Amino acid sequence: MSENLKKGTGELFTNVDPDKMRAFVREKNKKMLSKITTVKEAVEKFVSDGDYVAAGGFGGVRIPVAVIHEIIRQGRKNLGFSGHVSTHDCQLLSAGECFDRCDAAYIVGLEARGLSSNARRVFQSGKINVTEWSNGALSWRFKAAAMGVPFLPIRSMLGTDTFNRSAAKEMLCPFTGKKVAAVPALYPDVAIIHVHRADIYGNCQIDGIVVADDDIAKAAKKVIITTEKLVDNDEIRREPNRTVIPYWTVDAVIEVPFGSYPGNMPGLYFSDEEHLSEWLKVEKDEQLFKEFLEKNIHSCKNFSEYLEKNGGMEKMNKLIQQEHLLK
Amino acid sequence: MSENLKKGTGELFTNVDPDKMRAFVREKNKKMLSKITTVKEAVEKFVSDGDYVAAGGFGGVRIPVAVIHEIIRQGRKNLGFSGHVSTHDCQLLSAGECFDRCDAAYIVGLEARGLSSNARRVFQSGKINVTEWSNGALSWRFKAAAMGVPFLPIRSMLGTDTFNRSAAKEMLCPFTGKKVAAVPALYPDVAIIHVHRADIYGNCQIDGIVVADDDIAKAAKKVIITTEKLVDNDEIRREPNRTVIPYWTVDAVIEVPFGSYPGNMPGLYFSDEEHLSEWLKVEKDEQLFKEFLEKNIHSCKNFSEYLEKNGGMEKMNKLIQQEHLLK
Amino acid sequence: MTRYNNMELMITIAARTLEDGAIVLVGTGVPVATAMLAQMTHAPDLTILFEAGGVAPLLPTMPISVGDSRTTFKSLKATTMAEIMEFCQTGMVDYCFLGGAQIDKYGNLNSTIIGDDYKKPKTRFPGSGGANDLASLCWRTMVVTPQNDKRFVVKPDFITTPGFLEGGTSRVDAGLPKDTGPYRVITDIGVYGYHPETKEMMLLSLHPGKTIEDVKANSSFEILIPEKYDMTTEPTDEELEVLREKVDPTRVIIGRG
Amino acid sequence: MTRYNNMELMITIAARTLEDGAIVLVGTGVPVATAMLAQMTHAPDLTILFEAGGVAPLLPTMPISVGDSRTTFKSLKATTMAEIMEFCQTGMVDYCFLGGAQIDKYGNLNSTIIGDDYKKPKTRFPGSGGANDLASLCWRTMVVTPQNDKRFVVKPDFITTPGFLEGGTSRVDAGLPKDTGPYRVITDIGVYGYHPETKEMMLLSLHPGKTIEDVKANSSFEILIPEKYDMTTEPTDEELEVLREKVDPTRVIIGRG
Repeated sequence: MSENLKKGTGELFTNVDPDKMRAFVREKNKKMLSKITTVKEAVEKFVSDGDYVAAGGFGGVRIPVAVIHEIIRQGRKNLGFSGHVSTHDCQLLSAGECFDRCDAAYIVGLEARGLSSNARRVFQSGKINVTEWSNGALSWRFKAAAMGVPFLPIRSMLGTDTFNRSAAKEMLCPFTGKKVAAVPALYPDVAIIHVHRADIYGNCQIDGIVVADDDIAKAAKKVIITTEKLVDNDEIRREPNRTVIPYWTVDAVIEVPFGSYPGNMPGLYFSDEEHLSEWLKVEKDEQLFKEFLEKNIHSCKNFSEYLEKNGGMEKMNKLIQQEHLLK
Repeated sequence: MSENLKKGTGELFTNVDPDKMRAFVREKNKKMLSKITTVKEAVEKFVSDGDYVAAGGFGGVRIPVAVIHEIIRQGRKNLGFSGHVSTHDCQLLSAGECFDRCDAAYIVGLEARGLSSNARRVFQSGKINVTEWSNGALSWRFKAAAMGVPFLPIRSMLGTDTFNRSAAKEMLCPFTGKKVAAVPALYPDVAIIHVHRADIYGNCQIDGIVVADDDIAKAAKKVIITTEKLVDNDEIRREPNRTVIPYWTVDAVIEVPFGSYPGNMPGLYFSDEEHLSEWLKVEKDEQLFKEFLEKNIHSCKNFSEYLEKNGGMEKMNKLIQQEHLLK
Repeated sequence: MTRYNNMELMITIAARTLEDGAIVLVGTGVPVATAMLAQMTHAPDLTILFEAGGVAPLLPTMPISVGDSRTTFKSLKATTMAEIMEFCQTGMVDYCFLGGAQIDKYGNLNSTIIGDDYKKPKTRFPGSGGANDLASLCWRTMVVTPQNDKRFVVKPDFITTPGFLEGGTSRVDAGLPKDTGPYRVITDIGVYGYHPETKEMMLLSLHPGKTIEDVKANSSFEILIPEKYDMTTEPTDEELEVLREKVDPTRVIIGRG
Repeated sequence: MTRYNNMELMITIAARTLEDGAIVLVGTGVPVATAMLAQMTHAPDLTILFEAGGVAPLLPTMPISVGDSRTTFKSLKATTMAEIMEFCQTGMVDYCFLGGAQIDKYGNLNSTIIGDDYKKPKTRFPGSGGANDLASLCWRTMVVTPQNDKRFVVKPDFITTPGFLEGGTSRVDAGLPKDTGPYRVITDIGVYGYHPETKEMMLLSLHPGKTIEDVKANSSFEILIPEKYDMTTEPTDEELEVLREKVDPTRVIIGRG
């Protein structure tokens, strides 16, 4: 029976063997030390050309924009990345031409806002090695890694071209004899995650949707956290049921207020729909887009300057109001 | 290679096929209706002779004692149950001679307090069909069920008699070729869980250790919730990140203050160590034990009467103080 | 002149499909508008889930993202994507709503690429997102889409999301959960279901003013036309009022026409 | 008369094994006393986990259950048992502490039954609990136990929890994670490790006043005695003071002797 089992033809970009990850993890310094640094230093130290990167959040919600800007500014190339509802983050990394391979579940689009013409150009160029997955499959791949097992059985993907272009494998359940899809653990080299609250050690709490960030933090070799607010360790300990990411997985912590801008930060500020529309618009004109990127990313010394250029506190206050009035 | 793969010889007491559970779940009424009832009615309606029962909590912490007493009072027989750190709950079900089969990970003991001589007598009688597991394996069996997959691969149990007497199977990872243990999904007929807060629909929040109760609620066909405090639906919606069990899995909700007594309820009251010692002591004398059970369970019309007989509010206040002074 | 446009018609019909007490997983746009309309009319106890982690919010307005703040506004639970997908995998979720650039007669959907060279596609679309999971794991897949012969194709360039695959029993044979699959396709021309045996798309009801010719002319594959089919019941004034004034007062969705 | 009893000696020696910055998973009794002593002496940054879901609490006193309130008192995280076991499975956890009714020369442990009829055992014990998982998944398994020939057996009646199984490479061959396994056995007579190749239990250090004869007389299997072994360094006054006054002031554990 097993000779009829299908395998996806997509490339597997990362190691699947949990014993390799275990050996890495064993050597990590697990002391509860301060990991406070700057975005610039974190990217210099923890993101290298060729690394496989996973971004937390949900495309335009709770996304680590400051770190992605810095990755672009520092000119990282040949990255791999997981397109797990990758919307504005995919748009940014495409703008920086930072990657050459991608596990794609949701890329090039910005949900209801439309499609990024530049991200499409990049993905249509033939220069990107793409392996297909579903959002669920990528979530479960992170979960397998976070659980410390080499794969998880799932019941989606079967029978489709998404499966055929993935690196999943059909297998038979040892108990029911029924077919399931096995999806391999995904261990990113670096995870970049933006959270609501973190202490200096990297214990993190998140409000609203968690997406896959609990698992991504555990799955990744290195973890960079940006946080809206640095809080005292006592505050974490006051609500231990709310802690999503434990300190020992984390390598860098940076306080970046409005760090998800122009994305939404649940409970704090809404997305800047005007700015995202501008992105989609300028991408259609090569020269305009170049100038736009120069202004908003390359010429900015840091994320604060980007915020300043896009309306500063006045704009942020508007987005805060929008979030709370829910309009 | 696959002919060398081992299988545990233990009996599998429950269905593994997720399609059977899916068909059951599809027919469940998923309207958000009030599920308020009494412990007596809930047990009459949702626990039948022969059912496979899973209790939430951790043996002596956040355990559904009121429901277990009622199961004993109503004389349920031939139950199956999962001994997932089953300490005082195992002691109770053994006292009631309610079960004839058990998935055992931790049974007959009360952790540092010692072993239950009556539970041991029951398990040494030869009348109980036991299948061995580890705590992790049972947790993952509930998780497989909660995830909707027929099994999960795990990296423990291998090479031991625990595996040999389980119903797990060795298998090779389709990606690494390495051996893992596959543990089958566990779908209990009934889950009984005690929580800190629930609304009338069954949305539940838990403080402190969650153990496996998130998964058990999703894995079980029927779910009975006792709660320290009934709260308004608004209160659940104020902290959606804290909701562990969603209403649609739940069939019955009963407010039972001190419902984990004589167990500990994190943040509310400590365990009654004197009463638990008395349990261990009287079990050693058949006649005394009979009288003890008559007094504490059979002759009680409900859980309040049991609390009253064991010191009532004065005792409860003492346990509350013990919890907060942590002495 | 009709009292409603095509979008209003499609949303209204789709909303009627959702029975009270069902659990539905929606995306932004038409799906969430549909679920909100159902909730505000005949199905107050409809439970709405979002794949990013929002469970049963009290939606103040339509979300712009499947994960934005509104999807957890006064919600019952805020969680992970994996947990939402696992709710679907356990059989808890009755309906999902999907779309795509192409659909075939078995309800298979393409939202990945147009072109015959996967490595260098003519057009790259987002890919599956959650669509493949939802269509695999929820009981009933709903598609609401304008109908034309470029979208209703004989062979999609890529099957992103499973319908009935090659028809007959092929969906279950592939390992997908029993008794799941495409349920309704609601277009600007009619409402379609699937043949119980062959699983081919089949006309269920024709919209007012539309003809069998419209059905045929706007599909590249042959849609089964049974001897008996219904005429679509038009949106009521009440449905239109709720849709226009409560669900989509700024006409973000229904303004599309 | 010594300045300490056997329990105090074993706990002190075990505590020294735990280096600062390590992550350790403990049970109630000796294990948690050991971890607390280490934290209060040389290893302030030791992270303590409990299998029921408590992560790095600020332990006010010793818990009586692996899941009681103290295990999440001002903890960094309160979670599920599965998540704790998964931390172990990912390789994050350095040490676990286990015990059992029987141990063999490869460090395999029995906490399930005594007797040769599994279906009707002479004595039923709790079973694995989390022991099998922890010994499988943490890097180093510590055993702290009084030593005698009934506990140190040639063939356990049941192998609940894996040590090095049949020695040599058999542990890895069984599929258990690489480079894990029994690390130290600390008894009232000596400290034992395992032979790097054969994986047989081996004397590392002898406690003050104990002899090789004691080692041999109190084990039913042959313990390897290398040419060179250490003499155990006695507990210091400071260690004893912290243990007696801060860790276990009511002598619940150390009172056992």
